[in-house]
Amino acid sequence: MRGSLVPLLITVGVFLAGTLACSLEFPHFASTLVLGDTLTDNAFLGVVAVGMTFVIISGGIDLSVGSVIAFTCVFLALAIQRHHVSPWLAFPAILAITAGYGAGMGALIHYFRIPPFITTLAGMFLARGLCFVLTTDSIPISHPLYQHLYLYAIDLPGRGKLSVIAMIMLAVVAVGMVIAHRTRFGANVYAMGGNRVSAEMMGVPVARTTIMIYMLSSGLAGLAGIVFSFYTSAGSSLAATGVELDTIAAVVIGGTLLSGGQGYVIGTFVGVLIQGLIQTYITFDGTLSSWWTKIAVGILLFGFIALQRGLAILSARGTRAVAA
Amino acid sequence: MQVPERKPLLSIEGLTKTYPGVRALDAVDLHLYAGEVHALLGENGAGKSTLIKVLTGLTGRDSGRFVLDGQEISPANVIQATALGIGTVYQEVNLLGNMSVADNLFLGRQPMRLGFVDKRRMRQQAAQIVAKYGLKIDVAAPLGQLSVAVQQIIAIARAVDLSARVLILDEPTASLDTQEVALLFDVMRQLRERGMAIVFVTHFLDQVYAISDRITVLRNGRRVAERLTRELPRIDLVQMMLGHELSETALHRHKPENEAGETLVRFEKYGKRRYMAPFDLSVRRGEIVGVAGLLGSGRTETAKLVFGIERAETGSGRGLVSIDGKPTHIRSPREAIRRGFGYCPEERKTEGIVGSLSVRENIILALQARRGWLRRMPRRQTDEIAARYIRMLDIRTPDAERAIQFLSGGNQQKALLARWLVTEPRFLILDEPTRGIDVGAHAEIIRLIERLCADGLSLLVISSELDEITAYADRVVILRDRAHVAELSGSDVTTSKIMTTIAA
Amino acid sequence: AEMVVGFAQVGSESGWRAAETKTAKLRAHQDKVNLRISDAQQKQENEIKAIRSFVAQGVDGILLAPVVATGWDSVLREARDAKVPVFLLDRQIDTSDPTLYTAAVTSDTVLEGHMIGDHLAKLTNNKCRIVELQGTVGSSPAINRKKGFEEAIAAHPDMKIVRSQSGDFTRSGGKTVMESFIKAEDGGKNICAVFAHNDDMGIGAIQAIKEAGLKPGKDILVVSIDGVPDMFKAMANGEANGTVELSPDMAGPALKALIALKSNGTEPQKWIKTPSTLYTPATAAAEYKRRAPLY
Amino acid sequence: MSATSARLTRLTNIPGSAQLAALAAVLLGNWLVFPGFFNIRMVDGRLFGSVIDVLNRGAPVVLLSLGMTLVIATGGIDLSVGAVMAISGAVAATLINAGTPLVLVVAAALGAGLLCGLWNGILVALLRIQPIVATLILMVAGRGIAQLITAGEIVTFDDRGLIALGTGALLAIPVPILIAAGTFALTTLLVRGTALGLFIEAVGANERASAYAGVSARVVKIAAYVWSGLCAAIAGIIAAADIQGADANNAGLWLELDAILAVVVGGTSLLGGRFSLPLAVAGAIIIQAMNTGILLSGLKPEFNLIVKAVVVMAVLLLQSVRRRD
Ligand SMILES: Nc1ncnc2c1ncn2[C@@H]1O[C@H](COP(=O)(O)OP(=O)(O)OP(=O)(O)O)[C@@H](O)[C@H]1O
Ligand SMILES: Nc1ncnc2c1ncn2[C@@H]1O[C@H](COP(=O)(O)OP(=O)(O)OP(=O)(O)O)[C@@H](O)[C@H]1O
Ligand SMILES: [Mg+2]
Ligand SMILES: [Mg+2]
Repeated sequence: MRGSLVPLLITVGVFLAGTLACSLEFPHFASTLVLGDTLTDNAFLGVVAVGMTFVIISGGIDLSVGSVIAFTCVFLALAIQRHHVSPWLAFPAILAITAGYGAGMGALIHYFRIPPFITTLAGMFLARGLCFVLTTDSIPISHPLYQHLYLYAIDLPGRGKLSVIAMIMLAVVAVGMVIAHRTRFGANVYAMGGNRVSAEMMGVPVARTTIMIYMLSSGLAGLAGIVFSFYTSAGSSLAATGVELDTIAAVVIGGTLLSGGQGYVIGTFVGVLIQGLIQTYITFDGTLSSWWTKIAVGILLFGFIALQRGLAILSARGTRAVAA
Repeated sequence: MQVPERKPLLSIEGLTKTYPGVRALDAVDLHLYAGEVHALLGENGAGKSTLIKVLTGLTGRDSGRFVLDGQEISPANVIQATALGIGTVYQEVNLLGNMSVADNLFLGRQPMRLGFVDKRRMRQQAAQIVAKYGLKIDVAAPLGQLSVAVQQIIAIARAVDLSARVLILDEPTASLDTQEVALLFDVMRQLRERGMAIVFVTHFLDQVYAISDRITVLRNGRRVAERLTRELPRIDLVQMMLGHELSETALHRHKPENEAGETLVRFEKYGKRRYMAPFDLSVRRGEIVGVAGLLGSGRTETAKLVFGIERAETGSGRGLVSIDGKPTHIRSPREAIRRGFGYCPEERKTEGIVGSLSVRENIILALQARRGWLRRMPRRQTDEIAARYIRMLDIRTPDAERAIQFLSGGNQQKALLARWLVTEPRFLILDEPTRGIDVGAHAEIIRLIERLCADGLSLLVISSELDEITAYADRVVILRDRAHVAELSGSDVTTSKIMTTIAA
Repeated sequence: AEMVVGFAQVGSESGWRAAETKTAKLRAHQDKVNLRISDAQQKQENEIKAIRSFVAQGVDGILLAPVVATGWDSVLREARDAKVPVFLLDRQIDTSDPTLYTAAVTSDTVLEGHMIGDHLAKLTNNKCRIVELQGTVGSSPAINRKKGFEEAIAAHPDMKIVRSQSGDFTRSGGKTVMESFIKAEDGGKNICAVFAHNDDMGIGAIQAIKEAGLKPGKDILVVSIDGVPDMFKAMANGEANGTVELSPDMAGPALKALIALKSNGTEPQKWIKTPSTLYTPATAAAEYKRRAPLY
Repeated sequence: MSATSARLTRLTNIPGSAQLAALAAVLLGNWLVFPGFFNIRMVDGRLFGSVIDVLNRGAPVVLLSLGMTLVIATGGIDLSVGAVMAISGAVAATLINAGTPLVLVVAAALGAGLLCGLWNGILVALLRIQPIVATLILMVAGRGIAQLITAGEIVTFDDRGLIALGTGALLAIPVPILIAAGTFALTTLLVRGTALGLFIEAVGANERASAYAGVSARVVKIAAYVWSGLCAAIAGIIAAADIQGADANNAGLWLELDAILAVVVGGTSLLGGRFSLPLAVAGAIIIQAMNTGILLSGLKPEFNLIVKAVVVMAVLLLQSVRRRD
């Protein structure tokens, strides 16, 4: 078996174990309702995490995604609600804007050699600041499209529903997998994460790829923003704070290495589900105070990661030892 | 071979390139002809790799021009160079360990189907290419799991596949053994027949005379001469490279009959499952033990076990070490170093140098680590040590504070050797110590090794150069398929005997 | 059987919020209600998830302290479809369909700002250069309290907000910003009063004023909103000049209404308004004693 | 190249010139938006003025950036420092209210920071969990632990000694400035007076090669995280003392980002390797000067983040252009 597939299998195993544990503890847990809800609730996270996966595989990081989501929501609310722009016009517009924003960050990263962490941190400040400048109000969106979106959900057996935004997320994951493993761009992303200098020597168009990676990430953050705006039917400049860290955690739990070069989009999807599972566990429990909630999130996060590391070490013993 | 004066395929004119503090290239001219192998020679730090990097657009230049087929070219990056038909293997293997062999071979030019990468076809084609070079490997496996030598071959395969008109090979044979070299030369000859111009950088003069048609010699960034190989005797070549004569004796030493001392270290049933079959090995004081074997036979593995990087399995009479007859254990490099061991790894870039630290810091690192973090060596002392070894090993660097990553490959290797020499080890393990080192320095290092052994240092030397091994080893351990299969000593230590034992 | 109620709480970002949670538990205990509290850590996503999971668990009612005013329509629709009554706590939501929730128990945050503005006008004879410590930019209490306060002083041409910055509702934020305001306004000489959007920032401001060698409550007046114990203490010491209490007991009325609805179908009032009361230094010491245990 | 421009190039090649230029530019900007920026006078036996505020308010970030520099130099990152500040503040506040002597209170708070650092170090160095996630765990849970200690309230105290650590003055200089300066000196001594600095740089630049040379990456990494935890604990005590209370929810909130920013502005690569403590301090002061400048400018708070983003990018672009010349 290929060595790098092991972390993925471990992640899936850890997720299944966690789900099983929850189902045993809570009677209502194992239902399509909870499944549908988990997919819907984490749809925006899933969308943005796919973009983040590419960034991290390339050896970078994107801290701006949360702010970009907020900016998207505020922009859509203003455009659709206040200025009566058709959503079908506003969506492509905001996707173009966010993608352009990412391209700008990518260009700064490549041409001025400013570390991605810092470039995107500034990007995070700027996007959030732009939200405030646009408006500090939170604006509901009452366009018919938003009102009736829930009608298009697909019924699952049982009480569950597969909502439109869950379908969007699943589609993004699928497309992300294809891009990662079946396109030249995908190969270039892995190459850059493996070793940027080598990749350049091997003829990877580093400038273009860098810009495209951050374009993809910001663009998907824009799409996640659209999803979030469907999810809440509103735009608020304080939305999605801290989402960048949730996203990074999901990607890393999904088996992607922050040092770059290794990872799977599908792993990220499982990572998102694990994040969702942790949250669902906590809401199902319902007895935790604010601080115990935080501690529990930390402990569960640690539990999943430690389990993963432990299994990885065990499986490494099984195969040929690769020098430390 | 008919080589009439004709128009060069690619000519480099007046190429100049300065780095802070160094003029790496100074008005260098070079002419490549179609259907020729052009050897680019010079000491460590002469500017060979720099010339290649500038030519392929990896770094900029101060002045000079390139003319390809009558057209002035100016590739700004590797992609453009490749588009012009120039394929390159750079000195340090620059492939992607995280990706599969097939990905590495086809990065940027994957076979496509319906707009998507056709992985099946890519693997098939990769398997064909790899088979051509005699490798039996899974092309879907990550490249990083393979040895440097295999990676080197993959890099060559990729460049050969890419280049249409010019192929540049910067020390491609450094980590290959005789068989692979022969294979590579076959490929180069085929390409030459097809009218390709090939640049070949090496420090092995035998190889220069075996394959090249024309020679350009660089010294200190200047071109000293461009000659047809058959018109340039070896002696003259060496003199051109070094700027002075090198006595023949320096190249071929007579091994003094070494008075074997007492056993210094002894390993018994030393091994690790799925890594290396248990072996017995003992080294006496002042003795040089050579390790020979084919690619992947487990030479590096032996070194890593002995140095404690990989932990040997112990228990029931297995995995015993004794030093000076006293049983002990070696579970980490730190323990090994504390017991007076040293190890110059084969993979210089990833396991040897600490790139962004200075030459001085790299030289004193192991000594300081052994002293511990509290007993810092005073700056003056480290300055002195660095200066002494830079002089002694003739490390070409503008100053000791230069980051080591900016040194030429051979000079990095010398600094690594210095790192261990300053610890005054009792037992030094050298994995391909002369890889990438020029003839002059090669002789220097061998002399140094001998002197150290005369003073009682024991050595375990891994080398693909059978000539080198036979030149100084008292004993040679032969490896095959990750097991020690034979040991030769005394008059048995000859190239032919080693070869037949390996092949047996 | 015991009634099960889910409470989607924002978090515990301030002392007031912690008190709200504490009183909710107290009231639930008194009313023999099994209260499940989900702490959203200030994230709307988490509150939405909590409501969904409450619905999935089939609770009898949901209390929601919305972190923002918008974005609840679809999840509340799901709750309504599942016939789970929802009570909003301490903040109204912005929706086109008021039938989505059963009732709202809130104070009037605009009114709070207005009241403290009027109070300050009275204290200063309608003449004052004011610096303002805003809450978190974009949060609705910050917006509404600012709005109410500005309405109140608009009537008085000599009352002006000369500087306004965000102190993020925190003590250290209030202190840092106030420190700079004092420097920027000629060592504090040009400042007549500071209006803080919450008491924590007000307390931070008091410290900054003291460190600048001025007397809070005299050289620079201090007014704020929330009514947390430390502010009563400060008023008792003469270091602050007024606060409008935002009652932390939001869950009590909501649970009462819910029980009435469940037991005999009494439709509750749509807006159960909790009182906003102005407190001044005169009664501060007594008030401090009275509410210390709640916090 | 003309003679003057050559001299200029030589000048700009001095390490730190970019940071000093940036600092000068930010200070100049502050002076432009607020002409009284450089005024200093005495109030209650203590220096008083905006410049002093910059240093005083900057002390926590300076402290965090000292530890963060070492962690980043090993190739890691420490997201938990803000939460560690909250924990140490909570420990200090609850203990002092329980009547514990000040020395023990400080020792306990520092001990808490040390334990946090040790935990991070173990996760990173022994369990080999990626630093961002490893410290993310404590970033999330740590604030919960702090709240657990304070029972979710702002624990106020009125012990004069503890308060003095945040607001007192010695020889007219505010105590936090002195503590930060002292910690800076101590850190410098720790890493440059011993070989630890070299080992940190070696491990950060090439962990494997350093290990083969006998440097114990584990010890070095754990030491860096422990030091980071300690520095964060000191910052936490100062922050609590400053507001005379432990605000578990907000103490040090998002300060880890400022600290990381300071280190990077100070020229240390996030990939590890070479580091500079003085320049990290300069970075922290640049950031604080910018924050103070925003407050003094009278700009609407809606614009704070935009100004911050623009200034940070400007500083880094300046550095980047320098580097490429
Ligand atoms: N990036 C760089 N920065 C500064 N100096 C450099 C850099 N790269 C190379 N040099 C210097 O340029 C000179 C030529 O180096 P180059 O690598 O071309 O030598 P080489 O002939 O390939 O030697 P070797 O046989 O050891 O590989 C050396 O003195 C080296 O120190
Ligand atoms: N010719 C080959 N075909 C297939 N795999 C190979 C070949 N040579 C080496 N390998 C693989 O490379 C890996 C590492 O080899 P290793 O470096 O240990 O060998 P070595 O004896 O030290 O030779 P070297 O001289 O290259 O250092 C092994 O996993 C081995 O399977
Ligand atoms: Mg070279
Ligand atoms: Mg080897």
